[in-house]
Amino acid sequence: MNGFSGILRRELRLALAGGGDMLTLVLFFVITGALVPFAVGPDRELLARIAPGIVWIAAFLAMLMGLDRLLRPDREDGTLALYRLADLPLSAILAAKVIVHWLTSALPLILAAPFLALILGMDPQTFWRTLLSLLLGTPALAAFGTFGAAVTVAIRRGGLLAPILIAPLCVPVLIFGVGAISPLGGPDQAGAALLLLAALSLMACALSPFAAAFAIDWGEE
Amino acid sequence: MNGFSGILRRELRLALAGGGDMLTLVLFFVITGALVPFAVGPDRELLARIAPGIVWIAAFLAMLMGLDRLLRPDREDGTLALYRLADLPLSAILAAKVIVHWLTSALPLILAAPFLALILGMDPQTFWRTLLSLLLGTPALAAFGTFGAAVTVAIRRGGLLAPILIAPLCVPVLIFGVGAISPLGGPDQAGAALLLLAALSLMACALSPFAAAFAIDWGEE
Amino acid sequence: MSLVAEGLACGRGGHALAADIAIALAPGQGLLLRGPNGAGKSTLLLTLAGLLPPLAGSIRYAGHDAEAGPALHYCGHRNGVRARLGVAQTLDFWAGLNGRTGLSIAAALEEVGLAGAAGLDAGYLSAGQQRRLALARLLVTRRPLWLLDEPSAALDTAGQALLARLLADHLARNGLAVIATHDAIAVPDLSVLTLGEAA
Amino acid sequence: MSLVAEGLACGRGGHALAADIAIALAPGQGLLLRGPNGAGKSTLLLTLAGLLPPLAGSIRYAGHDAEAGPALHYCGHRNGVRARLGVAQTLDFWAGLNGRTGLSIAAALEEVGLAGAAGLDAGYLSAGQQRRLALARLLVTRRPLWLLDEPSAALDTAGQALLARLLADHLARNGLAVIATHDAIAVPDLSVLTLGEAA
Amino acid sequence: MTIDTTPKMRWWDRLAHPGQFLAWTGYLVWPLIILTALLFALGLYFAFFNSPADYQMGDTVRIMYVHVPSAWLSQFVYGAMAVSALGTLVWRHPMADVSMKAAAPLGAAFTAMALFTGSMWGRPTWGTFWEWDGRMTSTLVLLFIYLGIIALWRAFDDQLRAARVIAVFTLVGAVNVPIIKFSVDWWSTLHQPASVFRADGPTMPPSLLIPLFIMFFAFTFLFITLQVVTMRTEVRRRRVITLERKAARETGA
Ligand code: HEM
Ligand SMILES: Nc1ncnc2c1ncn2[C@@H]1O[C@H](COP(=O)(O)OP(=O)(O)OP(=O)(O)O)[C@@H](O)[C@H]1O
Ligand SMILES: Nc1ncnc2c1ncn2[C@@H]1O[C@H](COP(=O)(O)OP(=O)(O)OP(=O)(O)O)[C@@H](O)[C@H]1O
Ligand SMILES: [Mg+2]
Ligand SMILES: [Mg+2]
Repeated sequence: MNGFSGILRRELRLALAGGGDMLTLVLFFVITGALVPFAVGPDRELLARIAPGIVWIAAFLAMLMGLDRLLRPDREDGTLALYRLADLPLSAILAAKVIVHWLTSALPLILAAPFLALILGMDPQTFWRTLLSLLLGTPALAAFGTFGAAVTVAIRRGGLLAPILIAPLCVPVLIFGVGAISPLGGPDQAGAALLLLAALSLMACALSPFAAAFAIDWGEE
Repeated sequence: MNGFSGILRRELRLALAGGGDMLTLVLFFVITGALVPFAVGPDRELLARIAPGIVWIAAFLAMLMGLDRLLRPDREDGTLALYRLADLPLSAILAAKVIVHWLTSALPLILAAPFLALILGMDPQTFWRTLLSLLLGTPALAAFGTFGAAVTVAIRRGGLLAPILIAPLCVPVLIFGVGAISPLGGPDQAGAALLLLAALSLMACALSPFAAAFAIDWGEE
Repeated sequence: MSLVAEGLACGRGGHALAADIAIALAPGQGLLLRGPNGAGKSTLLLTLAGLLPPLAGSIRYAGHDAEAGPALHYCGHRNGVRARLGVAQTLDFWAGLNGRTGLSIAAALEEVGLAGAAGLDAGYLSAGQQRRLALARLLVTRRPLWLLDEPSAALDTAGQALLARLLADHLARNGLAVIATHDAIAVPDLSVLTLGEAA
Repeated sequence: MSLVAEGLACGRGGHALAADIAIALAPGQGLLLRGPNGAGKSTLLLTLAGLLPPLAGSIRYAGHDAEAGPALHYCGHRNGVRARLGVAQTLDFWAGLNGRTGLSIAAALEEVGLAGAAGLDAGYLSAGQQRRLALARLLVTRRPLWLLDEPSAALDTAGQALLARLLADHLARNGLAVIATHDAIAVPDLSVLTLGEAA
Repeated sequence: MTIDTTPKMRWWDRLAHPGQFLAWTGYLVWPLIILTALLFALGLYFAFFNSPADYQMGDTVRIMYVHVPSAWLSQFVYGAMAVSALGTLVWRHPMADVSMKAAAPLGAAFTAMALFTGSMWGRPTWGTFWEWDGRMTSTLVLLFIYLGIIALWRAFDDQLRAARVIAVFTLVGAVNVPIIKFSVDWWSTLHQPASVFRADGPTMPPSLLIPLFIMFFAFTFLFITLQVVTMRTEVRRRRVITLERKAARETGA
């Protein structure tokens, strides 16, 4: 476990010290969301109606965009090869990566979400539900994303490829995530969507480290 | 002029031969747009209303995402340093880059736009107006984007930074672009928006190669 | 522990670069890999490390207890050193990940001559210093087999001497080593395997 | 044309690596830069090329008509060769960009021994062949000053001879050259400037 | 072609040489702090005790004394940054780099403050925290630009190179900000009736204007003080980095 927490520490240290990556991601999230009113017009009612969807899509895109920095730097400086020879199994290392990815790209977005909610004119109740659904749903995005990064890490210019590959896989997360906020079928439906979201996140987090480890072991060198 | 057309030829050849970059971008565009119905719910009327905005935002994001491949490969293999010693001035080379960026990332999106319009249930008239506004507005995005790529080319892991920097500067393009489509202020306003869009594109295309050349000359090595 | 490889073929993308290689290393023995550029030295090392699948043949680590963790250290062209992490932090990270079965962090840094730079950002290190840091990684976790790819690259004369001393120590402690290099390594009694002679 | 640099200091990020350098090259003269790793040889070449600003001092290219385009060719570690472009296409591109004032494409490829590979994808070339292609770029556009950074890297013996021949030709045609290298270059009468001796 | 960079020491070079700068601004910091504190004390006294509550907005009008100066500074700081950028590009002055770098977070902070106080004010006066009004929207975009510049500074390892590139970007931004402002105004007047929620400047009674002006000066001096302090920290930080790198170079290898 020493190695596991070591990875968490190292990655968090890099993320906090490192080159404003987290700031860039949060900015991407907020800017993407804030662009929408320019595109659909500053109609308060319309905006409030689509606001949860916008927040989710912006979070979705931002998390996908952050994928490139998850494994590629490790591959480029040779760390990834060493991970494969570490005492800790590769899947445990990748589980740590999932956690770190969530902490460094989902958590900042969730913290920045109130700002976006404010300018999109979300009402407080919807806002809390959005926050809850983001909290439950983003782990699945982090897990799927780590898998996507692992699949594309061996490709030299794979920058946009991981998002493209992963986006279709993540559509259910988006559907349940938004479903948990604006319950067209009433509160029952919203509860069901939240449960499904949590189940999806749990399953994805449990399985993706193994799938990602496979992808790296088979694809590397 | 020989060198200028040489650059155009080279870049187009690379883009066409090269690794499905263009396909990835188009997929990103379509997927981003297609995610929206999942996020805001399948309400046809609502979708049709926000469709032009969505197409514009998706195009906007896709063009920003394509920035990373514009100058970075040239820098990494040493071509950029040689460009600075070429007979052709750097600004002319960058003007060629603007054109190529438009041809390889805006044009494919415009060609793929009908598909997205179909998914979002746009009516034909709006669709043609959207196409026209994309045609007039994307050159400005290409020009600003080239400038953003030039500013961040010296940074090793600058992937998301150029989009972040450029997006706020491109807000006017988005505003006039959408303004030219859904003329809430009547056809007069739409005409004005189109004119402003064209003016913006012209100005951006004329000035950005010089600004980008400055940024490269001052920031390199 | 001893290493035995028989009928080994290695290569990239299904294309064999070197075939029918036989290696037998007893405890305390070192092997130098030599050969022209592109002969497949690096590829062979990666195959021995298990990072590339062998195209044919077998590799056995006799007498190694699999429970005790991986049998080998690989040290390639890329040092796995990241800017914005401290020198001691980097080493501590690897020690935690691989197991603290060797020297302490401070002792290892002292050994490779980086004691003065312990608190520095590893990104400020010159190429030679980064290579020393990579060597220190081999010291904090004890593993019987060292696979070194051009370990002397970027090292100056003092660094070369350091490398030879570390290697001699390791072999004296019944370790094994396979080293691909173009340079001379001042360690006595290394056997030599030359690849790609025909090419 | 002749090159005169006086009191030149060059460095990275405001930190001077080499200071007070004086260079005077008359037509037909070549200069070898020598020195240990990190002495600043590559940095000096970049400064001479105008790609890095000098920290102090002046560089003059006397007798060069600025109308005729840049006075120099720079050939660095990275070859500017891109996969998915043909060999002849690559060369043609550079000729178009820099001006076709030298050999024809075919003649230049012939000269560097790549005539057979003209139609190949440049990404398939080995490192040595890519370096030859980079040298061919110097032949298709005639410029008086050549700045070469480790030109012999990755070249085999035949390649080294080729390089020496090209250099001798260039100097014989009243060209100038500054070459940073660790290898021996078989061209007579090169003057030598050694950097970083004190360090 | 001649490149001549023999250093010519002009008086402003000497005054703004990093070492000299630390020396003479050392005498300036405390007086600036005291002046700023006095101005704030005076301004806040006027604002809270010596100005009338608005007949419509009540006591919330007092937010104005923070909101308007910070909104004003959000633009002023960009101007200061653009001038510093010119200093970097035209005179290649190291202190201009430092000034540019110091101003970015300050500008972002003032802009954020304008947004925050504005929306705090908006809640009681027009019932919502945010309205896509032209002025507010362009302030928001300005905040994004500031934050982008901060991210850019953080991404560069070599601060000298960073300064020149960011200077170019800052100047392009300076050309663009008016265009953004115009387009946003066009957009929001097009789409919604002009919201008449603010008093017009000139019609303000003097009892409001005087404290407002004092607060203007207080905020401006706050900016100047913070700018000087941040620049001093930055100069020192750079020295430490230089020393560290030198140490790394000298530890052998
Ligand atoms: C987040 C919301 C807001 C933002 C971003 C904002 C931004 C600005 C800006 C940029 C200025 C211009 C300063 C100058 O030109 O020097 C300004 C001035 C002003 N604002 Fe706001 N504002 C906001 C909300 C409000 C609200 C809610 C009120 C009052 C109900 C208000 C009242 C004023 C007044 C009275 C002035 C000064 C008079 C003038 O220049 O016309 N603002 N604000
Ligand atoms: N990642 C890779 N993918 C595919 N082929 C590769 C890769 N790396 C190297 N090769 C090819 O494999 C061959 C052998 O490379 P290898 O690195 O094993 O040679 P080497 O003997 O170590 O040479 P050197 O002395 O230059 O280190 C070369 O022809 C090279 O082109
Ligand atoms: N891009 C860069 N940015 C900042 N510093 C650099 C950069 N490249 C090199 N350096 C530093 O500049 C110093 C000199 O490098 P330079 O490449 O000029 O040395 P060199 O004499 O060419 O060495 P070599 O023989 O290894 O080629 C080194 O200490 C290096 O760390
Ligand atoms: Mg090798
Ligand atoms: Mg060099």
